[in-house]
Formats: sequence, C-alpha cells, structure tokens
Amino acid sequence: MPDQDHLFDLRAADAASLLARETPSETQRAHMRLCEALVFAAEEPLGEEEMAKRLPEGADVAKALAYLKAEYFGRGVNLVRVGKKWFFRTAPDLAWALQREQVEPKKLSRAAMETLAIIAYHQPATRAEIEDIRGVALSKGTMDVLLETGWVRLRGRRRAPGRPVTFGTTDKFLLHFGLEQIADLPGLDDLKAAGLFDGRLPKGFGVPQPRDDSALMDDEEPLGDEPLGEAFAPDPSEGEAEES
Amino acid sequence: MPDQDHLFDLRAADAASLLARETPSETQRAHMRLCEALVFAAEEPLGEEEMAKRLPEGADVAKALAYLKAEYFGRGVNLVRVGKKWFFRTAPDLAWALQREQVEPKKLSRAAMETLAIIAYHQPATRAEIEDIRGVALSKGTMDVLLETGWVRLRGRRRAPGRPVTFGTTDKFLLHFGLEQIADLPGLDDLKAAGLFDGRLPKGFGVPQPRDDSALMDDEEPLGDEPLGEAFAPDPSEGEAEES
Amino acid sequence: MGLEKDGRQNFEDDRREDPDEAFHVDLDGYEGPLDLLLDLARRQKVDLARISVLALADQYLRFIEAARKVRLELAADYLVMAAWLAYLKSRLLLPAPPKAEEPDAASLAANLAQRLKRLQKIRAAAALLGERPQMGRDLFARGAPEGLDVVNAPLYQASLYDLLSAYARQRQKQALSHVSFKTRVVWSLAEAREALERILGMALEWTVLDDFLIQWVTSPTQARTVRASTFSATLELVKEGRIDLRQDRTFGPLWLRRKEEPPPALAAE
Repeated sequence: MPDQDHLFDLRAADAASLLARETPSETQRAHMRLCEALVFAAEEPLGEEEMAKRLPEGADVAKALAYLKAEYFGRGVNLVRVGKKWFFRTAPDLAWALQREQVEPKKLSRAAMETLAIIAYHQPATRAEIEDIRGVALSKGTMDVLLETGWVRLRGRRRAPGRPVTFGTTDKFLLHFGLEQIADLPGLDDLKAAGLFDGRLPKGFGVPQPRDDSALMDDEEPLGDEPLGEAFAPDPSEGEAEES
Repeated sequence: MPDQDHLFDLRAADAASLLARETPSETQRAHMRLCEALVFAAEEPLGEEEMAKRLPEGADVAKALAYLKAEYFGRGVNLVRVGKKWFFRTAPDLAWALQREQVEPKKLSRAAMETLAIIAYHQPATRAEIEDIRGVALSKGTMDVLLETGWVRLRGRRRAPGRPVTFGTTDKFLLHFGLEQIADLPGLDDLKAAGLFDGRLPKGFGVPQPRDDSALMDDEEPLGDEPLGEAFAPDPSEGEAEES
Repeated sequence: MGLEKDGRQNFEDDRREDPDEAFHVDLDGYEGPLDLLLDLARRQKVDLARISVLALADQYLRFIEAARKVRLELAADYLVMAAWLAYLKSRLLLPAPPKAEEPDAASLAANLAQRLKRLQKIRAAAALLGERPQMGRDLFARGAPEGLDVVNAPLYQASLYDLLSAYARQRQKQALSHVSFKTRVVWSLAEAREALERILGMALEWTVLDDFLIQWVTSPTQARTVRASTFSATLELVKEGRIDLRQDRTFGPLWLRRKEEPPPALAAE
C-alpha cells in the first residue's frame, strides 16, 4: 500500500491533530453524534447537504465531520470522505482479518484494468483516445464490463468531428478504490510530470488534470438523444477486436 | 422499549465507567480495533466465538468488547450485545433524525378543487349533494386528498335516510385562503363582478351563503361510532367515477 | 488477439524451430502491436528515452516475420505497425530529403518512443490502482445499515382564485347543462306485489282490481305505473296459484279473487 495511502493517512493524521488543538463544544458534540448516527445508518455515502437537512438549522456539518473523522482516526473503523460524501469503512490495515474466504471478487481483465486507468487518469476520454494510448482497438465487451461495474460513466460528447462519447469515472469508482477525489489517483503526479497527456494540446497549454466533475468541460456537450451504440461498437474500419 | 432501553443505558453507563478505571493496553487496543471492524462489517450480529477465530490466539474478546462498548457509550452509535452476539446500532434517541420529512408542493386536481369549492359554499354537504351539484360521481381518492390537506373535515351526519356524513371546511382552510370567516367567501354578485360567471345564468340561480359553525345544524347529528368507509366509497350503483 | 487458429499451424511449426531465436514467437500474450513493441523495448534494457527506435523496428519486423511463418494470418493491427516501422526504418537510414514535407524521421521516432513511454506509464498506473485496497475485498462498509428514510409530506397549494373559479366554473356548467327531469314516481313490481299480498285477505270473493288500486293512487299521474305494476304482480300470483284472475270482455275490468284452497306446494311448507 504504497505512497498514496501514506498520503491519505497523513491527511487523516492532520485531522486527528485537530482534536488535540480544539475541543468540540457541547453543541458540536451533539452535532457529531447526529452525523455519526446518520452516516452509520445510511446505506450509501451521505452528502453534507443531506446531513444538514437532518441537523438543527445552522449546524456546522463540515466541522462536526472533521471532528468525527479525527475521533475515528486510528480506529478499526474510519470515517472517510469520497467526493462530497462521507461514509464509514473498515481500516485498510485490517483487511487480512476481514477478507471473506468464499467471495473472491471478480478480477478485471488486463485490458479492462488498463482502459479503466486511462479513463480515470485521462478523463474525459473518448474511445479513440483510449485506443490511441493502448495501440489496439477497444472491444465492446471491455467497455460493457466497465460500465457494468458502475465505475465508469458516459459523460457527454466531445465537440469534435463525429461527436464521440466521452467517458469518465463515478463516485462509485472513488469509493471502491478508497480515493477521496480524483486528484488522489496513485502515480498521477508521475504521469503529469512525464507530460504524457498533452499530445492533443498545443505546447504551453499545460497538462490536463483529470476531472470527474459532473459539469461538462468546454470541449464537451451533453449526450443528447442519439443512440449510443456507436460509442462502444468497434470502429468499422478496424477489422480485429481484441478479446477482453 | 423505554424500560428496556433505560436498563440498557444503565448497563452501558457501568461499562463506560470501565474506561475511567482501566486503560486498555496496546495489545488490547489492537484487539478492540479488530472487533470494531468485524462487528461493523458483519451483516448480522456477530458472536464472540466467531470474533475469537479472527483475533490472535488467546485474545480476550470479551474484554475487548467491554472496552469498545464503553468507548461507544453516549455516542451517536452504540455497541450492543444481544445474547452472545454483538452489533452496532444508531443511538435510540437519534432515531428521529433517521427519518426526514420532505415537503413536497402539490397542486390539487381539478376534481378536488371543485369538490373543495362546493364543500366551502354548500357546507354542510353530503357526498350525494356534492355529486348532485357536480353532476358526476365523487371518487374515493378525491375525498381522501381533501381530508389530507386538512382543509376539509367530517362534521357529523345528516338526519336523513342512510345518515350520510356531512363535510365542512376547517380553520386551516380559512388560514390557507386568507379568509377571516367563511362568510367572507364572495357571493354571486361578487363572483359575477370578478368575471367568474358570465351572463348566461338561468333564473333563480343562486349561490348559498356559506356557514361553517362548528355547532351541528338542526338536521345534523354527531358522527357516532359507525365506520366511515361508506362515506367515501363511490356509490356502487353509479358506473362511472370521475378521475380525481 | 483475434488471431485465427490455423489448421496448418502445426505443420509449419515443425519446420521452423530456431533455437537461436531470442524470443518466443507467440502473439497470444500481447495486447496489440504497441504492447509487443513495449515488450521488445524492455528487452533492450535501456531507458525508453534512450531507446534505439531503429533497433526496435528491426526486432519488431523480425518478430512479425517469424510470427507469419507460424501463422499465415496476423491481426491487421500488427501488419499496419510493421508497414509503418518499415517505412520509418527506411526514413531513418536514408538521408533526409532537402525539403521536408513530412515530419522528419527523428521526430517520428521520438513520437513512437513517447507513445511507448505513455503506455508504460499508464500500465504502471493501472497496476497501482489495482493494488489499492478495494471495497468488498480489503475494505468493508457497514454490513447492516439501518438506512435513512425520506418521508414525503405533501404541501397542497391553491389560491383563493383557484377556489372561486373552480366553483363558478362548475356551477355555471351545471346550471346550463343540467336538464332536470321531473322525478317520476314509479311503483315497483315488488311494491305492488307486497301490497297485493297484504290485502289479499280481504278479497275472498271476486273483486275488481281497480278497487284495490284506489287505495294506492294518490294522484292521477301515478295511476299508470300503479296499474301496470299491480297487473304484473297479479299475473305472478296467478302463476303461483294463489289467486284467480278473470276478465269478462276486452278492456273490461279485471276481477280477482283469492284461491280458497292453498295449493299443495304451499301447504307442504
């Protein structure tokens, strides 16, 4: 669990030191209890707005969550943020004790894992861009598998000839891989330092930061009503499709 | 539940005082973390034996759980034991926060609006009278919606064959429509002046002077204990029901 | 990989056994030509930035040649790459044309190196991603969450104007379209029969039906319905054998009388 987790834990430690500096007031304690109960009870990561609706008017939810996160630092269960949502999950270092013998989650194929990585690090990405990086046609099956995981979504269409569909990652992706935000992707700095994704940008334009905002980017437009079939189907000009 | 919870809380308080007397060792802390994660991730209350299997040999599971329970005392989430099994649940006093009422603005259907207007002007009005004025059967749904608004109430029963339920408006109705009293509802001349009636009214057409005295009228009697079902159910003899 | 299994493969395989070959001529493990190139480049054991594209092109072409001896059909991707590398190789070996209309060979080579580097980096990133603790494998959410409820509380909205116009609209509609018929008093067959049965006791002797009716008819408008219903009721009673009915002439008065002996069916009851 290399670099990135270390960073993540540092942030958590920062949070923990919060309680050393400040002591929550009685009111804040009450709000912490509420947030704790709400996030615990929720079936999915819970947004701060949703919590605010259930807390007394004017409660500082963000602050309560910061305290709470600090309290859970180093515990067997941690309070974790993903995107703008919060949830509890078991501490990463206890994986060995929790792994359930019987259920071995289905592993993604190498093609799917690489495609997922390209979408994550390079989003919004079109099928052509994925194929360009991998140097091989993308099979429909690979994309289907990724969409089925719920980690990848159709974002919109690129404002470019053919209006290709753009792909991006979801909050579920962040959740699954224990990322708070897309900028926490492991090795992202390395990739950016190598300047690898600026191929389609004029020099000096800067290295694009992968973005999973729901807002469309300047060169994107909404999906519209057209059928999406062609977004997945292999380019007819390419005879062979890889097996996924 | 209250009694039980009270007892439970006393026990929990006992547990809490445990941490004031003893400080868990490093090893015990590690065992607490494991138990915490195991109970948290379990889909059902988890037995101590099951936990023992996943903890280091010789770990004092019961002790770890006692410490853990003490730590969760007074928090938004509590560690609870049932028989020999353990689970987390949100603190009982916060149950209210898990349910949130969401106000959803709704418009009355045309049928409901017309029925409401008739009840307002012609109260006390029976279902048959409303149907007679509207010239169409009243659906059960329409009356249900009106009662849900809190603008319409059951007044009593008409002293007449079948003893039909009489409907009238409520103070909430006055409040919502900004009327001081029901007599402030505009009469025929006002309605004409407002352009709501055109000239083509037959001779003898009138609009009643509405009254909403809470006292029953001479031809009304109290509701009594009979079931009210038949007051709403559409008359079986009428084939078509209006859409509500 | 989409490579067709070829029936002649084994035969060809036997012929070309080259122990000196530095690599296995097997494309099955590769995810396309770029993957193959990357693997070949890795065998140069140098930093990708200082890779010899010329040497790489040579290796690739040799590999593809060898592979074609094994399998006649290769995926188009591999052949396209081979053609492009052959072209690149010739460009690299020949002196640059005086007026370059195309990108020079060096930058084409650099571009290829860059693509390989990019693939290598994204591979590394994919590996890092895969190594992260994952939900459901290493990390677990709460096993039995209670769930949060949102209860919809409808808030009905309507204005006084809505109310008044709704009232006026339908009152007007009903006032104009409501055709009220005078309610007709109808004497039902059941009523007639009940009445007849009640008074049969008085009619031991022949009596004119209209004499009975007089008791029931309160207004001339009711005469028709009362007469019709009563007549039908008498017919029913005749059929049951409880009365006798007689008419002496067409349109003459109807006479009726109770039967003295109850019919056996009734006696049995």
